[in-house]
Amino acid sequence: MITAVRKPMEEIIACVEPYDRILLVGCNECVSVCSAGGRKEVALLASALHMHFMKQGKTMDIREITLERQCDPEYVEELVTSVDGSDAILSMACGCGVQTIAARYREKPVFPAVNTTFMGASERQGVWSERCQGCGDCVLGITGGICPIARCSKRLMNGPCGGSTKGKCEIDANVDCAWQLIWDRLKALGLERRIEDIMEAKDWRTSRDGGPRKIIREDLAS
Amino acid sequence: MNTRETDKQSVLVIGGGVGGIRAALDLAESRRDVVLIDKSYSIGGLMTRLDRTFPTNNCDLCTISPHLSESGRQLRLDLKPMTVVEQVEGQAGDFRVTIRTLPRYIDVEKCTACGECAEKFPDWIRFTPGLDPRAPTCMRYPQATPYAFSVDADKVTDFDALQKACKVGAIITDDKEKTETLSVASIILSTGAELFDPAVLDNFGGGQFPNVVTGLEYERLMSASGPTLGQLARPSDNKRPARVAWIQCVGSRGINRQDVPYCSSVCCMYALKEAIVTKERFAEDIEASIFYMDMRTCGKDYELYLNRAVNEYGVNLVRSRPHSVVEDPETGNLVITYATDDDERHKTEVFDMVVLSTGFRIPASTRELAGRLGIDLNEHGYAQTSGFSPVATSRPGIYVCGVSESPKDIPETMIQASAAAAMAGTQLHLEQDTGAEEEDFPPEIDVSGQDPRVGVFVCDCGPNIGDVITVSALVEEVRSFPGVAYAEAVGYGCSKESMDKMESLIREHGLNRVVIGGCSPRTHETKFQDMMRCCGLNKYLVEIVNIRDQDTWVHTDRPADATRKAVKMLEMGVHAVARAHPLMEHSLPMNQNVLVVGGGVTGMNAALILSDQGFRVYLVEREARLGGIARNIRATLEGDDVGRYITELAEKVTADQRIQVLTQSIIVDHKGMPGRFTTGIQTGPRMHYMQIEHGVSILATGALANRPGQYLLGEDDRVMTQLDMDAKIADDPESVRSMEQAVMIQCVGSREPGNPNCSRICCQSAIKNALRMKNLNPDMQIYVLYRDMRTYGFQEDYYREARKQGVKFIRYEPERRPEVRADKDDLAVCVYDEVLGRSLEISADALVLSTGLIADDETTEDLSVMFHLPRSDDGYFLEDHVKLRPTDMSVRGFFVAGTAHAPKSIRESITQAQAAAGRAQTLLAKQWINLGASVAKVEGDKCAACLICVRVCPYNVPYINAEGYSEIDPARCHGCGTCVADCPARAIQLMQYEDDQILAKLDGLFERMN
Amino acid sequence: MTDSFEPEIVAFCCHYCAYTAADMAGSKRISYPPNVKIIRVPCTGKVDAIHIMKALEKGADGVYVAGCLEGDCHFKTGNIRAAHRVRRVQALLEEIGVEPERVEMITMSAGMGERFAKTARDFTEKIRQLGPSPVKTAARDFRRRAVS
Amino acid sequence: MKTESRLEKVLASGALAVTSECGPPRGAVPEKVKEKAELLRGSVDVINVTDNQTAMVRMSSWAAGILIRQLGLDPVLQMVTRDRNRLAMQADIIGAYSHGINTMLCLSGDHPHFGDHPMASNVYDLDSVQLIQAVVKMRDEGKFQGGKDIDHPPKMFVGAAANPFADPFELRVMRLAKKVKAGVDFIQTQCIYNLDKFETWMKGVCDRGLHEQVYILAGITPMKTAGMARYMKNRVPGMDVPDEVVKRMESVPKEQQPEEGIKIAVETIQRLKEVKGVAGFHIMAIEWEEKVPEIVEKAGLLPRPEV
Repeated sequence: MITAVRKPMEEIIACVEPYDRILLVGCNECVSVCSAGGRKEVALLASALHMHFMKQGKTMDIREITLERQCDPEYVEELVTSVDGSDAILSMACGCGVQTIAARYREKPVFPAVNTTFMGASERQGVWSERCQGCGDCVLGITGGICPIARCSKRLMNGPCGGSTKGKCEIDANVDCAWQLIWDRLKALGLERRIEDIMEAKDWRTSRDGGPRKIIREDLAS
Repeated sequence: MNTRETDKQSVLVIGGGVGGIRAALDLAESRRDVVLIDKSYSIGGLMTRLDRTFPTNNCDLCTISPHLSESGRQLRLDLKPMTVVEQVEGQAGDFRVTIRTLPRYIDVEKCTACGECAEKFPDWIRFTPGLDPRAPTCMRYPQATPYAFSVDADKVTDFDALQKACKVGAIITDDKEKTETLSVASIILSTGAELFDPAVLDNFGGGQFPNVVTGLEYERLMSASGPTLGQLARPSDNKRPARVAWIQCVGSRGINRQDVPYCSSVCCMYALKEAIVTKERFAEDIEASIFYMDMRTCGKDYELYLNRAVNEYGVNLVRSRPHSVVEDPETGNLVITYATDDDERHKTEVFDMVVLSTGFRIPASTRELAGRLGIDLNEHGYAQTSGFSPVATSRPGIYVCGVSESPKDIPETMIQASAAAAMAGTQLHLEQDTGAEEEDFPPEIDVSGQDPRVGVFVCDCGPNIGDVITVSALVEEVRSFPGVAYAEAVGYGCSKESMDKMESLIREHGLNRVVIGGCSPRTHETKFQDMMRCCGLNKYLVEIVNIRDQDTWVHTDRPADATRKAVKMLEMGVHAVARAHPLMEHSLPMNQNVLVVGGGVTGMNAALILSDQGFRVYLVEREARLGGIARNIRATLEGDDVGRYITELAEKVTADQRIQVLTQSIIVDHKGMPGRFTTGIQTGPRMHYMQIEHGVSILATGALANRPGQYLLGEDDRVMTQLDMDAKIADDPESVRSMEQAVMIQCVGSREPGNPNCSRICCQSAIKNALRMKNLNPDMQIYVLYRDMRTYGFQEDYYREARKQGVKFIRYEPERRPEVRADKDDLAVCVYDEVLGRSLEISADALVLSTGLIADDETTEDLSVMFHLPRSDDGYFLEDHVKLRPTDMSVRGFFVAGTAHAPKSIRESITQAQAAAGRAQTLLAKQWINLGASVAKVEGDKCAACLICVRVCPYNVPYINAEGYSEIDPARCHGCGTCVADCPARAIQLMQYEDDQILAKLDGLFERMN
Repeated sequence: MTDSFEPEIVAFCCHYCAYTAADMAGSKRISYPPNVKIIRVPCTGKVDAIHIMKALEKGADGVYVAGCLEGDCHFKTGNIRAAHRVRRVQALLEEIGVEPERVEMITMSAGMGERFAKTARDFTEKIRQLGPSPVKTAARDFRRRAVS
Repeated sequence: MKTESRLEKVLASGALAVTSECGPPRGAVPEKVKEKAELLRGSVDVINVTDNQTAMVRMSSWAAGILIRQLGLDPVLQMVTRDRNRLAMQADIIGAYSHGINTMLCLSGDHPHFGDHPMASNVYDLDSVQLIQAVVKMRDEGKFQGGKDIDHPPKMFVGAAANPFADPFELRVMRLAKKVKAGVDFIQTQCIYNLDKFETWMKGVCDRGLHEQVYILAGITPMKTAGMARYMKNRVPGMDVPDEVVKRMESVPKEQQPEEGIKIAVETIQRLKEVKGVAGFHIMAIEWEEKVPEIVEKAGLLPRPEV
């Protein structure tokens, strides 16, 4: 899941201030699940903006819509009638959703209301942690199901470093040392010797370093 | 099943304390008519006077209120306060009972509890009886049932004036004592007991020094609704005490003239509770000391409570029976003189307050009543029952529960009450649920698509509303609200006349929504909902606006403000009701079969009662034969023959046509919802798989005899458990007779890390075996090494007897456990005697270890996973509410009984088996289960399947269904709305409290204001 | 005009404790300011952050959520959830320059009629000191300007 | 001999090697580098030049290394993988080697979180093991990471760090083995205070015969004050300072604490000299370089061999 957190109100207010009619768009996918941009957050943000502008003596017209998924053009198409009556669009989706809207409605300014943070998993109610960096070449099969790229602060491929203390990372005692986890897991699997296999220097072309990536499934795309 | 004459017979419950209420409710819910009488003006008994209850330290009012208001509403329950039994004739199944009701001078039906009479004539009116030292008009608790006043005729000097003061005409000046004769199939005695008045003792200053109070008085001092409004202050100077002492066993476990010999069973826990709450709620630095003889915390998880009191709260325990309490007249402080085991010299200590932990006493009135009922009392004045029929009195058809039977705490009372209800119910034909009660109402009008036509009816409740605001002007203003089709003032809205008038107005004006401006929906919603149904309208289309309790009563001196507020409140109500829509109450057809898991004493008893009531029972037992752990027990402390009892019980069960016994069987899967469960079982030596369908389940899987590898158990033949000794005495008395010296060690494998709780049964087992060994060989020297002797209730008699016969009791501390040394010729136990202050070495022919019970962890774990039931930390099943629902489990339709719940004796297990059978009948008595309408509902297409509802639900109800969205089973939803408020997709609504209804209230409040 | 300012206050009260306590205050005739209007909910766990925000947006000067004492929630933990939500709304209000003190979580038991009344008094007094909600005043001033 | 490295020669001679380090200045002050290096002349064989130590910007290690080389002393180029990708690192290696730097130490480096540029991007294109592999490949195969041949490959004597005290301890020998497998020539360890634990580790190392495949230089850091001992014990990740050491520092008056610290360092060296597999000492006297000669002398490691 992609996780996000709402931007500070000050920043959001600065974006929408010049306008009178705002279309506030939520997304019912990842950002709903991480409670950053679903219907609930849309309503809360709308209410907060209303109040802020009422304080300024301004009546802000805010229309709330939450789409099933903001990163698909068909869903984004549903906004077509509402967009006309708005001066600007405020999106609570991740960056993918914001860009899909921006691409479709070129004549309207689009602002993000959340900061897209990471691809993560939920540890428990209200706690999400980074789990994947989308490197494009998954190594989880040899690291016991724990990703050193996403979860080691130094993304060491041959850890742990000398800062691993009592299972925690040297940068923060609340962060697990990924290599401790990998080691524990390999031990549990009876694969201790694997830790001595050198992971060769990674080819980062499959990652962001290779330029913006795209997947084309010929069978589906045609 | 016996066929019995069914001339509209009922069960008579005498005494309206928690036990009586529970028994009456159980009977009413299982479709038996019941008459609940109490000599007092309103029901509730002792519990409503407590501040908070252990072990949760919860506030009682919140937990008991549903019980009390429930009892006011039950159709089959006839509540008769101020009523006593005169005479009982006839026999079980056919008693004729004459009862006498004292005049109340107030018509309960008409009284609205407005308080007008009490306001004018405070001396003449009783709202609540009791020990409360405040004015008699005070409300002891807000949920008083019946919700009405009563008149103290002796004090009234002018009945006419009183009559004029009551605007509803509820005063009956010529009210007379009434006598009537009831046709009764069975009777439950639950009159409870009094608490000992320590004023008769001369050494503790009770009733003499102001700062010496009883435990109950102390509860009142702590209580938010007590005389000091929750400010703990000592009586002499209203200052908060800094040092408080409790003295245990005041008037109990004694041999002096004023003492009773038995143990009152509850005082240790309540003293601990009071000490904890004192520190927790008032000030951590208040010093709390408890002077005690034995700390008897042998209930479920009570030992943990004791540990918490000592370790977390720093409650100071002093093992000593103090000699005296003397007051320093200057300061009002109290000096306690006492001596301890390790130091016989008298010590003194000064306290600001002393609390006397007084126990139960049977009042003389109960002895009289017993005479009229024709039942035997034991030597202590409690109802005599037999070992294997714990709630049956000496007279067939008359049952007993609660403290009338023996001293006990609230959960045990609740268990026994349900048991008594079940047994009393067996005397009465179980009526088939024909749904007749439902059919009194006309068919519901379909209001969908209709624009709201709201009718507003405003009560004046006499002066209660009418004197503060001008109702007619209010109504005038309401008429202008959008959506209001009709508005009218209706005087006393809840009077019969007004209700009739409203009904016809609703019909006449084609109203499809109603707002009542009157009193609290907590007390009157049901009444007006019924009115709606009479009009053919869904009961959820009415909104009650609480103008009386929350406006005119509290703004009496500001009529203009009160009027403005009433307008706003009504406007909120009108807006909200306009958004209301008809709701369906969920109901399910009830499967009438019962699954009983576990074929021990508990399971067999539950199965037999339910089979006797006509239900099909599947009794699943893991072993090849029935009987469970009790097969290893030969006799009880009271001397009953357990072996014969089990054999007879098993024969009865096996012969019963309606009970299908499945031995060598285990449960392998389970699905369904309350009332419609399907459980998979593998049965027989070949593990044949079968599925059974059942409506309720009773878990009676028992516990295991503990055999920890301590003190050479299992290594040396001379070392054995109490169970082993029990068998040896019965099977090989000669070898026991030849013993010259025997040692018993208590708390082996209990009350220690790993198994911190008390096993409850070991002290009585030890006493039982010691007495039987003495019986075989009076010269035998028996030493019992113990930590606390926990012979609660009447077991104290046997403990005293054992001491009398020369059994020696030596206390040890867990830090200095006894040690055992053995060689071929000699077995010796070395123990440090805390009293003598030195070590003793005792050689023994037998070392008997009191090893108690441990949870059958594997079984309870498997079943808890399969049935989604919680367990306690030590592996016993966890009941739904440790205080008030000790037999019900958190999943509706599941009940727990016997040692699967907690360690307990055979007798206690039988009681809970009966209780479980009784509780099961409250569901089985109905063909349909009404699940209410206030449940959370998911809009699937909005759901993001985020799992938040799944995680926040306190009852683990929501789940993600096969279609990939959250689903909430209305049968299991409790209707709290937590998932609704946390849903990030706003995909869930709580029926009856939907978002647009709440927002509409805000609109109603603010719309015309801005 | 602040001299005669009478705040509008919404109290979301749970059925089992706070609402019962309010009735108790009534039975005991303990007076409290009429500014407080009660909305009954089954449990404070049902009180949505949006309800609180909307109350302020629509014109409330203060909102409090009143539930059972900690550990006494009839539905186990609803009051704790509510307390978390109240804190979250407070933070959001702070971000838009509305005093977070306008929103509060309060707990009491059913028998605490006295406490209910005292809470109503204290909260009303607090809001009176804070003055009218900035949301409301600006909107009203604006309307007035627009009219003139 | 794989290289021209002075360190390799000393180690090959069988003598106990002595290395020390010098942290470059936080400014364009080449004199500082030279001053510090001069303090060590004659007392040590080679001088490590740290690379943006503790994630703080300093003069680059290769530039400072060249300054030291110009004095006729032998620098060890420390290189962390935190700040540069493999393009930059290979370029720097060739550049340094062109100026006569023939010994280097491959490290991953402290996380930027600890330094004064926590906002900096955290590169880690390679980790330390992969850097060892890269340098060895440059030297032995004459190839860049991209596979192309190097015109005059740099012949670096390759070192790496080892921390015998970090968690999980059971992994510490294995991790050394991994570096050996990657082709490392010498190891400089984390500062040693817990001698028992170090010896346990060394035993594990010797049991696997790793001491025969790599030279292990035991890390020594003299403590100046009891406060420093406490700080290292409690605040520095991966540092193991036993209570006795802290107590010993605390037991002497403040003014005598530096002397006590040096005494401990000397005693440590003396004890470790006897430990199988220890091939020398790496003395890290942080901002206290002037004391290195004293320690080396008192530990009986003088004179340094001529090679």
